Parts: sequence; structure tokens; C-alpha cells
Amino acid sequence: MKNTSLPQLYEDMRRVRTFEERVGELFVRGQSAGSMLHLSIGEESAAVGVCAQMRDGDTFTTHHRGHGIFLARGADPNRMMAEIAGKETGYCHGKGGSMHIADMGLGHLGANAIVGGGIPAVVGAGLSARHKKNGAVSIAFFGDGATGQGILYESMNMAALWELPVVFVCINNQYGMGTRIDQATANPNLHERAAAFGLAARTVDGLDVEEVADAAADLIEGARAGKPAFLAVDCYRFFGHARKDKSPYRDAAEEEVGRKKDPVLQARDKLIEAGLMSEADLDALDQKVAAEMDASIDFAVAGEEPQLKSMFRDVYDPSQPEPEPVRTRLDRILAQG
Amino acid sequence: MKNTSLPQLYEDMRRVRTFEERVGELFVRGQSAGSMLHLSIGEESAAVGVCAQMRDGDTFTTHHRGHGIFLARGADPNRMMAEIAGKETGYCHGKGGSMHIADMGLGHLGANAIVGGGIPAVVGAGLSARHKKNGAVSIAFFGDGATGQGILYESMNMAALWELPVVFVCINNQYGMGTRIDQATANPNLHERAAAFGLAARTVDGLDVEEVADAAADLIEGARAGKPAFLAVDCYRFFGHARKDKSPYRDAAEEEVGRKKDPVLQARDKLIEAGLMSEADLDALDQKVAAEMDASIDFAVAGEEPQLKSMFRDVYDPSQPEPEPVRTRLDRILAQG
Amino acid sequence: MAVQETTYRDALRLALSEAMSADNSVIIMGEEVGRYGGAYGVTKDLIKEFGAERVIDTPISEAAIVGAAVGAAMTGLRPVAELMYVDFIGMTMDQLANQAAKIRYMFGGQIGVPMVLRTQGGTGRSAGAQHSQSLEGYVMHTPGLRLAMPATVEDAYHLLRQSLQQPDPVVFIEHKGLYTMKGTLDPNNEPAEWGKAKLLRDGGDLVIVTYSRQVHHALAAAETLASQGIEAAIVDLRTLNPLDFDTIGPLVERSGRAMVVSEGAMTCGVAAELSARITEECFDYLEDPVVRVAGEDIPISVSPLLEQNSVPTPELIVETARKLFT
Amino acid sequence: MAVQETTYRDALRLALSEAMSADNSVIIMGEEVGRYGGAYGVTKDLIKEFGAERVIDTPISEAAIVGAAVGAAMTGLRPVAELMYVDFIGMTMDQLANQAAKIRYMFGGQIGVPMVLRTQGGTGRSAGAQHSQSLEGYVMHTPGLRLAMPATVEDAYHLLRQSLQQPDPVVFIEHKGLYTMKGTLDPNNEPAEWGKAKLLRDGGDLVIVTYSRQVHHALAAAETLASQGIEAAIVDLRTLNPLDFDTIGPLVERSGRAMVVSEGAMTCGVAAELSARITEECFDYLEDPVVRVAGEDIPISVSPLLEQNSVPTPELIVETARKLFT
Ligand SMILES: Cc1ncc(C[n+]2csc(CCOP(=O)(O)OP(=O)(O)O)c2C)c(N)n1
Ligand SMILES: Cc1ncc(C[n+]2csc(CCOP(=O)(O)OP(=O)(O)O)c2C)c(N)n1
Ligand SMILES: [Mg+2]
Ligand SMILES: [Mg+2]
Repeated sequence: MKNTSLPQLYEDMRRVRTFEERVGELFVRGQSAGSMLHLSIGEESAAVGVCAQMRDGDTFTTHHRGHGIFLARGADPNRMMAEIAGKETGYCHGKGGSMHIADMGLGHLGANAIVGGGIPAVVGAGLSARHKKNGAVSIAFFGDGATGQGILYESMNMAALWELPVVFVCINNQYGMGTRIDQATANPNLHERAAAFGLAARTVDGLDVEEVADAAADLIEGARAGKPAFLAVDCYRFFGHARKDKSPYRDAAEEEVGRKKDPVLQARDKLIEAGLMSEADLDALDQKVAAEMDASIDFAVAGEEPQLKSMFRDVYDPSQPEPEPVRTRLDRILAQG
Repeated sequence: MKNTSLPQLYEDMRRVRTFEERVGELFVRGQSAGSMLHLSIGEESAAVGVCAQMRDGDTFTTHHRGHGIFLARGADPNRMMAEIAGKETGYCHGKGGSMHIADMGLGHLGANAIVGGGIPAVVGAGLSARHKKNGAVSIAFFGDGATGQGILYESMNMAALWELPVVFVCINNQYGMGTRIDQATANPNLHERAAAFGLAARTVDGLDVEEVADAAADLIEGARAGKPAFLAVDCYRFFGHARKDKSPYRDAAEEEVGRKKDPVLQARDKLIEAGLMSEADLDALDQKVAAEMDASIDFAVAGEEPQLKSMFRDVYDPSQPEPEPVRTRLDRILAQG
Repeated sequence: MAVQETTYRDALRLALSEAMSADNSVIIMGEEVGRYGGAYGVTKDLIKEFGAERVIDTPISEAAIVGAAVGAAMTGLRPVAELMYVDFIGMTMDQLANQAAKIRYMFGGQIGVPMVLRTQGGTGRSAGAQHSQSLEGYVMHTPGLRLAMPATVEDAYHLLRQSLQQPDPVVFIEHKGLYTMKGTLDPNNEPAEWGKAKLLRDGGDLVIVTYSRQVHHALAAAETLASQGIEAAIVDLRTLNPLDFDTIGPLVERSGRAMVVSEGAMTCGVAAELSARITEECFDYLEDPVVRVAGEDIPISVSPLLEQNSVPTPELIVETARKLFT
Repeated sequence: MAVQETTYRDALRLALSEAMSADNSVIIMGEEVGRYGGAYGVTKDLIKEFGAERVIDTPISEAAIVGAAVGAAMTGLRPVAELMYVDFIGMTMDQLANQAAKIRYMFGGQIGVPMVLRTQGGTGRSAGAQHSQSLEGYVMHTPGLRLAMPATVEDAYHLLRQSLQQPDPVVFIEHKGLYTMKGTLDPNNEPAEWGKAKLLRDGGDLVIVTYSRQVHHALAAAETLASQGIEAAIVDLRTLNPLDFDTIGPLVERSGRAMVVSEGAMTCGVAAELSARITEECFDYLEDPVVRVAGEDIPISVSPLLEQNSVPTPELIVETARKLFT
């Protein structure tokens, strides 16, 4: 089990926050692969609070806004940033990008660019855990928008029916692109749905990372014991949906209030108030984190591009022949005549 | 509005029961198109109780076990039976069969062989009704098994969000093929799910058709006024899933108890007890119905087969060219050489 | 409508706006089509003009969006459902292929499903494996579905207007790489007929049959080829169902050589159908086998380098055409 | 395993049972696979042998069944997910095509998805438009998915065993019309290699390339043709991905005539790919265009008469072959 003390939680959140800020810079510098970059600023407590309760061997899937979750679970920021830049040195050798980072070593079964697409995999991972009796839990992280997808309900129903060690974590940042949660459903109390399928279900306020961590501890341990769970973490998406979105669909006043719900600052204040860390300690920590994340940009930028021939690799297992390139095939065919 | 007196409800249920018995006979005689015939015996109160509350202009979709619903809504048993026999004289000219009967005249937007497949159409019909302000309600009928399908939740969420005149009727006959409802979900109180999406939601006992009709009246009128609803009707599937299934997966004792929950006999007893009809009246009625349904078999058997050339008709609108038959195309190609 | 310089995106919006003005039963529904104006801006401001009851923002529920459109179409509306990326078609295939495509037939011709499913596909934005596909092959393989794929500003407008007149379900696939392309819309030009291909460039040495963005790659390639003494005719199919063979056949017979170009994965895709069809119909005239220049049989990478090389480029078209003549 | 007379259905069950005995990580999951024994009886009694934790009855949730199998495969199980009818693939296409098929690639080769999706398709039971389709074309068009379609009792057994050894996702499509077919399983026979086609009958006049139930139609047709002096070679592809062209090419070059037969809808389907491929590779040897005998581009009717005529019959194969020689 990881260290779940507030200083640690704070550090982890700060790392997520700063990493995401650097992703934004990478984009501005024109060095990201595309503009489909979804930053989790404002949602750090969900990532950090839940991941703090995960153990070695546990697995998880994330959505398109998953950098923070994986970072909280122990990712190497260098390889993440390199992947976001589409480089050979990234987690997926430049094939995946921001929305498809995965790492089997850390149990990350993959980020997903399909809203809801990664959810059912945890049911399968739960079946594996039950089969192997290895005590592992599998957690699906997704956004409030994914509650529109039927596959969430199919998956929750299976998990509850089979009493699998599975937790569904809904990071409710209030928006799916430009659609506020109350514009997407008549009942925004999302945990009620999970309860109706027979899961243990709660909503927590993401402002307080310790609250999130506590709720996650309960629900994850419950899941390990055969009571699958659902946790909604309420927070606010501080910025646009993706890098180019300026959120014209929400008003400044709302954003101002929303951005006050800052779990990183809240934890910082709490640390100072409780006398656990001083401003100076915290500034020093923040700077250490900043340096680490700056380095990740350098690492990403310095990384080489994937080689063109890697294109045909990994469609199938390396033991299998690669698909024949169109050009090779055409050469062969036209050599006939 | 239709006549919802008990004698009428009884007659309608008896018509469903007898029709389904005749469908069974058609199969035994080898005159049905295939064996995918799903009888609704035991579920008559759901069909009749709900349809009794529908109005002209209302629309509906059904599942694969939909004969009774359409009959309750006013179908011509001759054309139904002919369709089940795959004849030109059937509702769909032998193209649809038992699982794809539809009739736009009576607002039947179609039976569906895909579990859950017909559910979202009522959301669209609800949008139409809202757009045209015509006061129509649209009702999706489906089985308990369809609660496994994500599209049900997507559809309920939309209906609730948009306050559409839509009702979801789940005919809970306790089984989806060989799977009892408690083997398909951890929480068989199905209406709780609908409530969690913001619908008006109830479960009624299908033993008493008047109870069903009363609940349907409430919920349908609520839906017309903008409060979409979900109604689960508890009943028991008296026989196998389809014609060849002898239900080896359930025990005789359970079946005996289940078949005691007979809404047709219950209504009959009630009519007698209340002095509304005598045994003799009821026997006469039953015989009239039997004669009508016998005639439907004769009609079906006498009907001609579809003509082979009709195969290419109605893939597209009649204003469009028909797809070119493989044979014609081959003739043309091979005439070249 | 006046003669106007516009973009593919704006031409689409104009088509929607005019159709909605002309016919009150036309509605739009999809994710972010209203307040947000569409992920690619095609429906921008339509909600202001037509209101939230006709430009309907939906939850993220692709299957039910298509299913609801089916029900709406069956009950008298003319829905334009939007699928933000064609890559999401997997969630809708049951509603599309088992319902929309089969309802007229299964129900013996009682009713059709006059809906349009607008979506966009293709590479070009480093959007990765789940946001860059060209999945028209699935649609073309499904009897009952019409399939339109505009390559030009004019067709963006006219094909969409015409799709909204069709009695049967139309899948309308735009290309994400074309939205900002400029062109002229001239109301005095008679629109090309629905279902007819267009000869965009004539040339007697070779016929290149293509559609959507690859039309532009083919046109660019044809310029290069012309400078090297090879004259290619370029046919823009415009609709893949109906497929207009009458335009293609005589051209292939004249030159004896045909290339088909498609961004979709080669195996079992649109290029396969076109190749098979041309060969069947023009066999005696062919000097060489019909060549398929198509998407590689691999997923699309986020790396721009790999992405660009996963689908046909003007260079590959040129290179392949030249090989036909050596 | 002893030499045994068995059926296609029982050979499949034997393959599952043996694989489960040999490898504890093999599990089965799907609707009615356990207590009911499978809609077509393939998994009958396996639950008794292996228990409900390895033969898992699921709710009616096709998308999540496939998605759960993906997750199970990624975490060390070898799931065999069952889709009761291939017609339901529309609900699973996202999990199948965007997840299972792409995970290895998107994640840079870190992990594969060694799952088998067993299903069945085809006509023959008056099951109507939504239960009678042959949708292998969708699968073959999706890079990353293997596709096996056994025609014989031997292949029902061996291809399923081999599918369970594959490192990548395999869609395994049985034919509902073959379950009761009898045949011999002989353990002394070396199983044909995975990915290789089989020449089931030789003949120098014409090559018929086909798979699944149409193999039997082709064999029957070949007998008739032989009696009329036309000798057809019959190739059973066995797997459509991998596609074994090495077996087909020389045969086509020898006779100069090829027919491809597929129950799937013709346009943009498997027959199109085979036709295009054969033409490309064997163009100079072809006397006639490759002919496609395939499913009509229409939905399947419940009426047995219309149903039977919607897909290739032995008569149509004979008739078409004869036309090649007149
Ligand atoms: C199946 C699918 N539908 C739509 C999209 C487009 N899309 C990407 S993110 C998004 C909003 C998701 O909202 P939410 O789940 O709340 O996650 P958030 O972006 O807020 O983190 C949408 C609609 C998609 N990627 N996949
Ligand atoms: C999408 C889909 N999955 C599976 C099936 C096979 N199937 C047909 S009916 C049925 C059971 C349905 O149960 P329920 O919804 O309760 O309806 P009932 O048969 O009890 O009326 C199943 C699994 C199907 N037709 N469609
Ligand atoms: Mg959100
Ligand atoms: Mg049931």
C-alpha cells in the first residue's frame, strides 16, 4: 500500500497539475502529436485519492483524460510526455498518443479515446482476479459523460451479479465537452444508478483529497471482498475540453466559482494550517516537481520519431508475419505484366 | 379510448391465449416459417392491460415475443398468422415472420428479433410527438432479458431528460431463455433502475389484468403530460423460450407454481364471482374466439407463397431501382467473353 | 442562394440550414450539435436559428441516437443524426444495420426510414487509432443503406440537400481534412444528379476512381502525371450506394487501365469492391489488373509520420500510375 | 482422442473441452453457454465438467461480453466469448474493432488480446433478417482480427483448438446449417496448418474458392459439373485472416478460371476481396474475369423460399460455372 499521508497526496497532486501544465506547453510549442489533449487540471484528487489506495497487481483503465490517473499510479512522466509527442521513446512508441497510453507493468490496461470504451475490460480483469485468487482489484476511471453509454450499465450489472473485485470511478467534472451534466441527464445523482444495479455506491466531494482517499479505501477494500462499487468524485474541469476549446459555452462567473474548487490548493492550505509543512517546504517541493516535469518536456522533444517501418509492427504478435505494405504488394503485382 | 371493462379485458386476453395456442399448432403441423416462435402464454395481462390504455395515434415497438401485444392493440389474426407462416398474405408479405411483424396503420413500429433493438425507436417517436404536438405516446415493450442491454438505459436517460411521452414496459416473465432474472442481475427490482434515471417507475403483479390496466393508465397519462415512465409487469413464461425448448433448466415444481399465476383464469374467475358473466357466457365467448383463431390458421395455410421476384423489392423505396440479382449480373458479365 | 465563395464546412451548414427552413420536419440530433456547434463546427449557430427542439444536444449515447433517429424517421420527422466520428459507428451498427437498413424490407415495404446519419472520418489530425478511420466499407457492405461521401464544396452542399430528400437511410461521411477547403457554390449550376459519379478531369491513359479526400490527392497526382506524359481521368464517385458504374465503365474501356483509390483499409473494403466490379464489367478491355491504392491493413498511429503513411498519398498514386506504364 | 464419427457440433465441444482440460486459463462466457448448453448446443454439459466459474452464463449484454473478454485476455485468461448469432455483432463492434483489434498496436506491442469470439451465422432456419446473416465481411475488413470459418468436422475441431493458441483475437464463425453434419475425427491425421487453405478436390478447368457451408455447395456442384465434363478444383479457405494466397495462386494460374463463393452479401464483402486479390495476382493467366457467386445485396426473408434464394445454391454454382464454358 502506498503512503496516503497528506504530504504525499499533495505531492502527487502537484505532480499531476504540473505535468498537465507542461502538456499544455508542449502543445503551444507545436510539439505535441495533434491537439486532442485533455488536461485533468481540477481533477487531481480523484486520480490521486483513488490511486493511493491501489496495490501492486491491481489493474485499471482510464478515459481520454487519463494522464493524471496514470501519473498518480506511478507513471514515468518522461515516457508519458514522449508518447504525447508521438515519439518512439513514449510508452507506446508513438502509436498511441495522449489518449492511448498503457503500461502493463503498472497494471494500466489502457487509456481509451472511446467514451466508455475502457469500462468493460475491468469486468474481465475482475474475472481474472477471481480465477487466479490473487486479490487484485480492477478500477475503471471515466468521466460523467460516460454515464450516457449503455456499456457502463452492462458492466456494472455484470460486476454486481458476479461479485467481482471491481470499482467504477466516475470523475464528474460537470461537463462532457460543452454539455453540463444536468443537460445530459434528468438525475445527476449518478451513484443512484449504480446502487440500483446492486453496487456499493457513493459520491464524494473532490475538493478534499483525503475524503476521496478515505472513500476509495472503503470501496476498494469492499470490492476486494466481493462487493463491487461505484464512486463519483465531484470536481470541476478548469479549462476547455481539449487544448483548442475555450469553453465559450460556460460563463465566466461559473468558471470562477468552479476553479475555486481546487484540490491542490486546498491540500496546500491544509498542510500549512495543520503545521505539517511550511510555505517554504511546499515551495521547494513544487519546484522540485516543476524541474521533474520540465525535464519530461526535454525528454519528449529530444526523443526520436518512430521509424516508418515500425508502422507494420504490432498489428499482430511478433511471431506472425507483418501485413504486406500496399507499396510492396503493388510492386509485386505490377512486376508481373 | 378503448373499453377497459373486465369482460373486454378478458376477451382480449383470451384472444391472445388462443392465438398463441394456434401458433403452436401451426408449428406442429410444420406450417410455420421456422421454429423461432415465442409464445406469450402467461403474459396476456401485460399486453392487454397496457394496450387497453392506448389511443389512436399512439405508437409502439415490441420484442420477439410480441404477438399478444399486437393482437391486444387490434391486429388482424389472419394476417398475423399468415406472416408467421411466411406467406404473401401476411402483414409483411412473408419477409418478416413472427419476430418482425409491424403495421403502421395501428402504430406498430415493429417487432424486433434483437433483444433491446426496438427500444430506442420510441424515443424518436416521442420526439415526433413533441414536435407535432399530437398528444401521442410511444411505448416500448420488451422482456426482462432486455434489461441486460445498455441501449435501454441510454433510451430511458434520453426520455427522462427530454420529458418525452414515452413508456417503457418490461414484461418480466422471470426468464431470458434459460436464465432466471436473479441469474442475470444482482437486483431484480428492475423499476429501481428506471427511477434512478428520473422516470416514474413501478412494478405490478401481472396476475390481475385490472391492476396492470390501472397502473398503465396512470403512467401513460403521466407520460403524455411529460413524465416518461417505466412499468414492470411480473408474470411467468408458461412454456419454453421458443417452440422447441422444453425448459429443462427449470424444475417441475417451479413451473407448476408459475403456471398458477394465470391472468386469463384469474379474470375468468373474477367475472364469475362478480356476477358479470356466467360460465356459459364465458364458454360461448371462448368458443367464438377459438373459431376466430382456427380461421386464422386456415387463412394462413391457404395463403400463397411470396413470389421469388419479390425478393428484390422493398430493399429501397419503390421509386428506386431494385438491387441487381446476382444471376442477372453474372449473365451480363459472362455474356461479354 | 447567391454565388458564394465558401468552405466545405459552411456549405454543409448552409445545406442543413436551408433544409430546415424549407421543411419543418427536419431535425438535427447528436452530441454537441447545438450549443457547442458541432465538434467540427458544422452545425454552428443552427440552434440559434431553429431552437433546441430542432437542434437537439444529446447525451453521449451513440446507439440510442441512431435508434431514436430511426423512430423519429418512422413517425414523420426527417432526422439528421450526427455521429461525431465515424470511428464510433461500432456502437451504432446494430441500430444502423439491423434496424435502419432492414426495416423497409422486413416489414414488407410498409414504411421506410428516411434519416441521414452525418459523420466524418479519415486521417489528418493525429487523432489516433480510434479517431482517424475510414469505415465506409462497413456501410457499403450493408444492403439498405445509402452512402454519400462528398469531396467538394459543391457536393458538400448538394449531396447533403439530396440526402435529405432520399426515401431511405443515408450515411453521409464527411472528411475531417476537408472542412476548411474553399470553393464556389453557384446556384445557377444545375446540381449533379444523386447517385451519379462525376468525371472531374479527363485523360485517356488511365482512369482513377476515387471519392472523398482522395479525389484531391488523385487530382494533384494527375497534374504530376500529366507533366510526365501520363493523362489520367479522375472519377469522383460521390455516392458509393448507389454506385454509378455507367460513368466508370466506358472510361475504363477506353483506356484499358484503372486505379481505385480509397482511404479505407484495403482488405475487404471499398477498393476491393471497385476493383472486382471494374474487372467483371470491363475484363476484355483491361491491359493491366485494376490496381488498388488503399489504406494499409493496420490501425492508424498518432505519430504524424506514421499516420500520413498509413493512407494513400499523392506520391503513392503517382508512383503506382507510373509503374503501370513501365 | 480416438478416431471417432462425430458431428460438427460435437467436434466443437470436444475442442472446447480438451482446451479447458489442458489449460486452466481457458474460460467460456456468453449467453446461455452454461446451464442451457448454448443456443445450438455446442457448450452442452461443459458447465458440469468445468463449473460455473469457467463456463459463465452472462446477462444479455453483447457489448460487455466482448469487452469483458478483452479485459480477461489482457490479464491472463484465455476467454472464449460466445455471440449467439453473428447478427448481434453490431452491438459489439466497438469493443471488437476499436478495442480487441487495436490494443496491441495502439499500446506499442506491450500486450495482445488472445481471445476467441465464437459465433455462428448463415441462412437455413427461416430465422429472418436479423438471425440469418453472414457478416464475416465486417471482420475481414478490420485489421487486427483473425477470422476462422470451419466447413468440416475436422476443422471445427482443429481450427478451434488452433484459435485457442493464437496470440491475437480470433473471430470464429460457425455455420448454423452445419451443426448436425457428420464426419470423422482422426487423431492420427496431422491437422492442417493454421492459416493454410485446403484443396478439397482437384480439377483443372476451374478453381472455386470458398469457405464455411458454401464448401459443401461447391463440392456438390463440382460433382454435377464433373458429370458434364467440367472439372473444378475446390479450395476451402478455412481462415480468412490469415488469407492463404499461396494455395490459390498456382491453381488459378493453371486453369485460368476462378469463381469465388460466399454466403455474405456481395457488395464490398469477402467475395469482392477474393476477386480483387485473385485478379491482381493472377491477371495474366485469367481467361475470364473472376466470377463472384455471393449473397444477394438484400436482407434475408423469413419465407423459406426467399431465404434459400438469397444466397448461393449448388445450382447457381453449377449454372455459373457452365456459363464460363459456353
Ligand atoms: C464514443 C464516443 N463518443 C463521443 C466521443 C467524443 N468525446 C470525447 S470526450 C467527450 C466528452 C466526455 O465527457 P466525460 O466523459 O465527462 O469526460 P471529460 O471529457 O469530462 O473528462 C466526447 C463527447 C468519443 N470520444 N467517444
Ligand atoms: C441482441 C440479442 N441477444 C440475444 C438474443 C437471443 N435471445 C433471443 S430471446 C432471448 C431472451 C430474451 O429474454 P427476455 O428479454 O426476458 O424476453 P422473453 O424471451 O422472456 O420474452 C435471447 C437471449 C437476441 N435475439 N438478440
Ligand atoms: Mg466530464
Ligand atoms: Mg423474459
